[in-house]
Amino acid sequence: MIWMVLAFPLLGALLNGFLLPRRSKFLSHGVAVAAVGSAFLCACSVFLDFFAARRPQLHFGFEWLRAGKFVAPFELAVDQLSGLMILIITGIGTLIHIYAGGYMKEEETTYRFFAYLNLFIFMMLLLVLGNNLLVMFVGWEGVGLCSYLLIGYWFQEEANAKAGMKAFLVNRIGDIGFLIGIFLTFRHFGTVSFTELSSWINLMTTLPDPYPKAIFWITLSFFIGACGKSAQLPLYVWLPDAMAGPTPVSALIHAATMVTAGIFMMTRMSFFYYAAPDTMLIVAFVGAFTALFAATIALVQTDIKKVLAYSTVSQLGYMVLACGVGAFDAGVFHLLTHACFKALLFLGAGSVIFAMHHEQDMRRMGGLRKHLPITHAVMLIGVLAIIGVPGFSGFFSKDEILWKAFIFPTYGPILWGVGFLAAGCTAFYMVRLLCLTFYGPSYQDPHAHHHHHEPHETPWYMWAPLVILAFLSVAVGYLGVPDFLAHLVGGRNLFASYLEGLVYIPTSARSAWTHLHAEHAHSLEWGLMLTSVAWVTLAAGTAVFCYVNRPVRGIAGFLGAHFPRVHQLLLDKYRVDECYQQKIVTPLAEISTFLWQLFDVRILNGCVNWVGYLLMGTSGIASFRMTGSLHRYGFWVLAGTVGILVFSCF
Amino acid sequence: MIELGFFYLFAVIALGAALGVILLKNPVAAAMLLVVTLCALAAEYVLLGAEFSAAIQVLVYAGAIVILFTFVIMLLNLGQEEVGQLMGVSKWALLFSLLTGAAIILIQRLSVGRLPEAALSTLGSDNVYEVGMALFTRYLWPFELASLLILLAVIASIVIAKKPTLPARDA
Amino acid sequence: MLLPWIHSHIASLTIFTPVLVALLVLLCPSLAIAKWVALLGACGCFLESVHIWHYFVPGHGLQFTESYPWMPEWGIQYFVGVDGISLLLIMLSTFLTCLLVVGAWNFEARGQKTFLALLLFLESGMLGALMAFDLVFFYVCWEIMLIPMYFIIGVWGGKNRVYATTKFVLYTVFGSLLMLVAAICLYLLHKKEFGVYSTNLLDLYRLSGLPASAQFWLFCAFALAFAIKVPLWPFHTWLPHAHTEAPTTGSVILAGVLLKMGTYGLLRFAIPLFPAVFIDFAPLLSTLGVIGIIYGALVAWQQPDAKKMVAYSSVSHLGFVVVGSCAVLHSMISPEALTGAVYQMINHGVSTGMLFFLVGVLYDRRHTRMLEDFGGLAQPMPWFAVLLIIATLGSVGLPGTGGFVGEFLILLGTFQSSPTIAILASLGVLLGAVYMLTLCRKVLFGPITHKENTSLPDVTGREALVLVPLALLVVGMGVFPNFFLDQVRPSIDHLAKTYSEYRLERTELPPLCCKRGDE
Amino acid sequence: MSSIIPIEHSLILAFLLFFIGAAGVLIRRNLITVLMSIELMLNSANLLFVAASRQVGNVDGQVMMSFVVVIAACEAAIGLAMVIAIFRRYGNIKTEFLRALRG
Repeated sequence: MIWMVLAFPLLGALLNGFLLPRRSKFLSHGVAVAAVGSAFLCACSVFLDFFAARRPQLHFGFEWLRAGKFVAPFELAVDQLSGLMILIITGIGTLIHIYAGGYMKEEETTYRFFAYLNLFIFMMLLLVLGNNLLVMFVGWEGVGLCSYLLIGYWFQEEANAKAGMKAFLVNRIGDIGFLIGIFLTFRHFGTVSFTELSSWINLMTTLPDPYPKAIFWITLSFFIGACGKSAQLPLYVWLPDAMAGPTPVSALIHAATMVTAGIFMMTRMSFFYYAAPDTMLIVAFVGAFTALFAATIALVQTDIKKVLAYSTVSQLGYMVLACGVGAFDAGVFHLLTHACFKALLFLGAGSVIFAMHHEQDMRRMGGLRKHLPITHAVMLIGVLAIIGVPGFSGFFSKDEILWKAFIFPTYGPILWGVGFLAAGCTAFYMVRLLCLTFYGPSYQDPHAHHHHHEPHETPWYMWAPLVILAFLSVAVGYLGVPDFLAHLVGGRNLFASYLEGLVYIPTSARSAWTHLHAEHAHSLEWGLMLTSVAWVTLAAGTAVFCYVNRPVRGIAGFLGAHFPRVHQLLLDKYRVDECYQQKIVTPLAEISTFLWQLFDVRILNGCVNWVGYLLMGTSGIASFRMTGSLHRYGFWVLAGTVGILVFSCF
Repeated sequence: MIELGFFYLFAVIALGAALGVILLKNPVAAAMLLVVTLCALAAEYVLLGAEFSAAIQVLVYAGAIVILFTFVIMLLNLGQEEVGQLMGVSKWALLFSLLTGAAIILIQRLSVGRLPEAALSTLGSDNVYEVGMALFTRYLWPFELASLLILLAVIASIVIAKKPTLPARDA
Repeated sequence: MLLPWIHSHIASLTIFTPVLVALLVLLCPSLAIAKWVALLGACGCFLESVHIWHYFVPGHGLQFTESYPWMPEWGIQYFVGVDGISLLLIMLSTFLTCLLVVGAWNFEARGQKTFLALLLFLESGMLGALMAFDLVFFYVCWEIMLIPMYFIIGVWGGKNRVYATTKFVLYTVFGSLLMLVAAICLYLLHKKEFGVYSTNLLDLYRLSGLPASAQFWLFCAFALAFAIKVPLWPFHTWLPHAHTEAPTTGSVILAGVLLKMGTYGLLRFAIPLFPAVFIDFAPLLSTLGVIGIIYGALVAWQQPDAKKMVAYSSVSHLGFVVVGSCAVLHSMISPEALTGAVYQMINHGVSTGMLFFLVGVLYDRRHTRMLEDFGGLAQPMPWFAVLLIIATLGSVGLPGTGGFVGEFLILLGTFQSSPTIAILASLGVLLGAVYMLTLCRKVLFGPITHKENTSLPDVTGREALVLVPLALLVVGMGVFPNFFLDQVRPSIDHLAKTYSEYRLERTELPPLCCKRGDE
Repeated sequence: MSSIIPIEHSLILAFLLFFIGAAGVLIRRNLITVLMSIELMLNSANLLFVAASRQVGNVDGQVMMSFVVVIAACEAAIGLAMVIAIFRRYGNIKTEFLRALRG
């Protein structure tokens, strides 16, 4: 059954890519949805099997690669983590596939789109299911490839192609980190299989020095990989540009699934991370600051998808923060809730863009509530979920992370503070987005009116997935109600207990952990929760105050008038891209040109040619007798012959 | 002794005609004198008891090769002044006499006890028969190869001499 | 009756089939027949190599050996055989030649017959060099390879072809003459140690009493010859010229097989013959390899000419192979890195060969290779785009393509011996993606800027016949690397572990009926 | 009539002929005459063969002579073909125009 989960999307991709080109659009859409849908059903069955057995299941395919001592079987593992992930991937994937059929209706080459999308699902499943680092790496780079292809789906525009390339290259930087991590792992442990590695770590914790330096470097390298894929500082720059792709892609790849691969990978290797407290601190700080950093940029962006993109970066920062403070269960829980509500928000934004005929600038929207009632409703749910209004899923997951950060023994309150600020920013920009888009008067471009119709609600197969996602955005939160709340009704944190067996905590660390929990009273947890609810309400209220029924100029008016330089800096996204361009790309290009035109052509090639010229020069001197006259040549031949004859006689 | 006398006679004819070949300005005349040289040599072969060689000398050389030369001379239709120039003869004449002297010295030295004694009457009377036997038994393979060589030469000369038909390749 | 004879002479048959077919091709009365003869010959040769592959028994040392005295008074033999290090390269050569004959099917130039004959002649040379286990026979084949290549570039090349081909031949000959001197030296040293003359490589491996200084100079001479052929930085300057001027077929065979002769020679001769000096030189060689990786990638990035870009990428990719061959770890070469190096050779042949083919496809249509003349080709030529992307991915080493397996193993093994080199080399993985994706973007994506490009025909059936097998191979080598590696792994491990006292034994011919894997 | 004509005589005659031929090759500018001079040199070789055959008492020399005739015929055919080709290309057949070998 597990193989069917993988086979269906691959089959769909192959069918769409090679057999069905230029057949009917309906057919390619149908094939794609059927492929992912069947994969979802299979995944459900796999998950139920696993759930019944409650034991990780290994599926050995074939020995993929063996060289020297290095062995990498093609082996899949279904456990708590990957079982959950395949459900998320295929489930949300199916919904987005259905939606995409409507969104891409006007495209010529939908088969290409669906082939990529199905391939992506396949690669993502490979990533989460692989039982060793190498199979995971195949999926890891495979999803990067699909992301590259999908960002550049509208390749006729130079900018899209460039954005795709940027995504691929920045990811590759991270991938090199991942690779080095694999090398280090193999060097120190001689294996890359997760099952073997975790048993190694089990052994190591009984040694006198349980945290060797090597583990620090291993975890750091893998974290670089996670930074690339999960868009953390300083490698986040590709994700906002990746919004050049079609919106369903942004929803599936750049919000719900692929970008969370970094979090998934760190959770998969949590046994390593628990053994490397130094790395954990780095991870936590990078996550926290990414959350805040991206959130501040999102405050002023005007492109609806850019806001959501930075929001994604910010939310990923939360997840990384969770990993960094050792709350892998909270991180994965946020991954789950985020997958639901961010997919919902992106698809909602997609519906808006679709209705507005590919207008993405929020300054030209407004008042869409009347035209898009369903979209408005689901977007509202999505926004409430992401900003953490009590009762919605984001509330449970984000507060769990903040709480775990607060009680983190080293710099916990600082981490909490940064995350807390970011939560306020999140509330502000998400409400701003909602206000600018759905409320107030319409600011549509008057020139666009004569050939555009009024915005209208999307067809059913586009809003139906939204409704399902909206339901999930509320519902999944109740899977992970924190213990102290769950105790009120006599339950416990279902999600944490589900993941318990997986997130292996070395004995020494575990004792410290339980100690921590005991130290803090529930009152503190209640206090923090109420503080953040109040803070979020304040920020959201400010946004409503600023943007509902205010003229568009008010945006710039509010921030820009008082802090013009800060506003400009935020609008320019802290000029990070320009800085990279100026400090890294341009010098490299100059070096390249120098090496080619001067060093290679002039110096190296020059040396070689110089030897040639030298030889030609000397041979010119030596060849003064080479007159080309046959008579002279003949004479000398003859004279020589006679000379030898005469000489030999005497 | 009469053979020796004939030998000298034909030797003189051959050398004289050869000098004519290289010195005459008119190529047709040179070709005719070449025929004379070749025939004189054929006579020498007879005197040396090699009738078969004499025959092919006349047939192939005088009959075929020189005709070929004559054809080409006529085909190209060269004027006398164009073909007759020498290279500056005086220098070469000096060299030539020197070389001849050297050669004669050489032969003198060689002939003192180095040459094998003449084998007396080991050769039968039927020269053509013996050469034929040698050609078709011991020298069969070289003989066949020689015929192949001629074939190749014929093809090659046709290829070389025919007018170029392919256009030059554009770079 | 015939089959056992073929079986026992398969190595010689494989070597000499192409040259005989080449003669036949020249004698064909018409071009149409000649093409079919060439194709059949190339395919026949490929089938012969498949026979070798099929009956090759992993781990049995040198197989399919044949030896006849050649110049017995000097101890020179005709001695050929196949082992795991050459097996994959042999397969690659015969396979690529088949495709090349198809690729040159409509090569509309003067003397296509001669061209095909030279191609087959070249194949013979390559196979001879790969199977030779006699130093003199190897040297002869090594030089024979130059002759057809000289004409292929010099006669059918681009504008600057004479310069390029002269440079190529002179540069390579310079190196190989040094190798000849070293070979003669080795030959005399063998006489000194064992009292008999021999150029048999298996005998030469047994040489143990070489004085250190002699080893030093001999290694230098061999290594220089191979380094020029590879080409290792800084001896690469002939390569861009030769590649850009050569016709498509020439570029493919040059990149596909000829360059591998350098690295193959390193593995076959330089390392096992002079292990003591090799240890001293390994850091230098791998440093040069790393410089080549980064340098080649950087220089490729800014090239305006697609073919030059691919040519410089070869410098970069072969740097990986050298780095992998020089990953000395304690008293052995890292077997992972060495496996990777061997695999990467094949892989580079396939993916770079495919890239050169694709550039040739563009050149056939537009008679230009400048990147600025293209753009947006994915629209008129979708299948071309698919193939180019597959080749690109193979070249940048995306997992699931052979390139990944090769580069990964090389880096993995090198990391165990010297992490610095491996980390620097992995920068090449990144830079490789930079220039290859730039190539893709400039050719395939963006708006169509030239009107001629709007109606370019897509890949034709004949081109697809060449490119699709290559594409399948690029993917297949990444998905099922063990299929290829199982055959050769024991040989590579043997070399890696015992290179300091390398011995190779001839083994009995496996019986014809017995399928492999039965042992 | 076995040893009536001493071999030295034939030798001297052959040498003289050879040098006349060689001198012809050297002093003439006309390619056809040069070719004819080469024929003279070949003939001197033939004479030596025949004389030697006589001297050692078997017919090998004469067989060789007939091979030389074959080669001479081939040489003349190809040489003359080249003369024609050269004439076509340069418009004359003077040897001093053929200087492609100049270093």
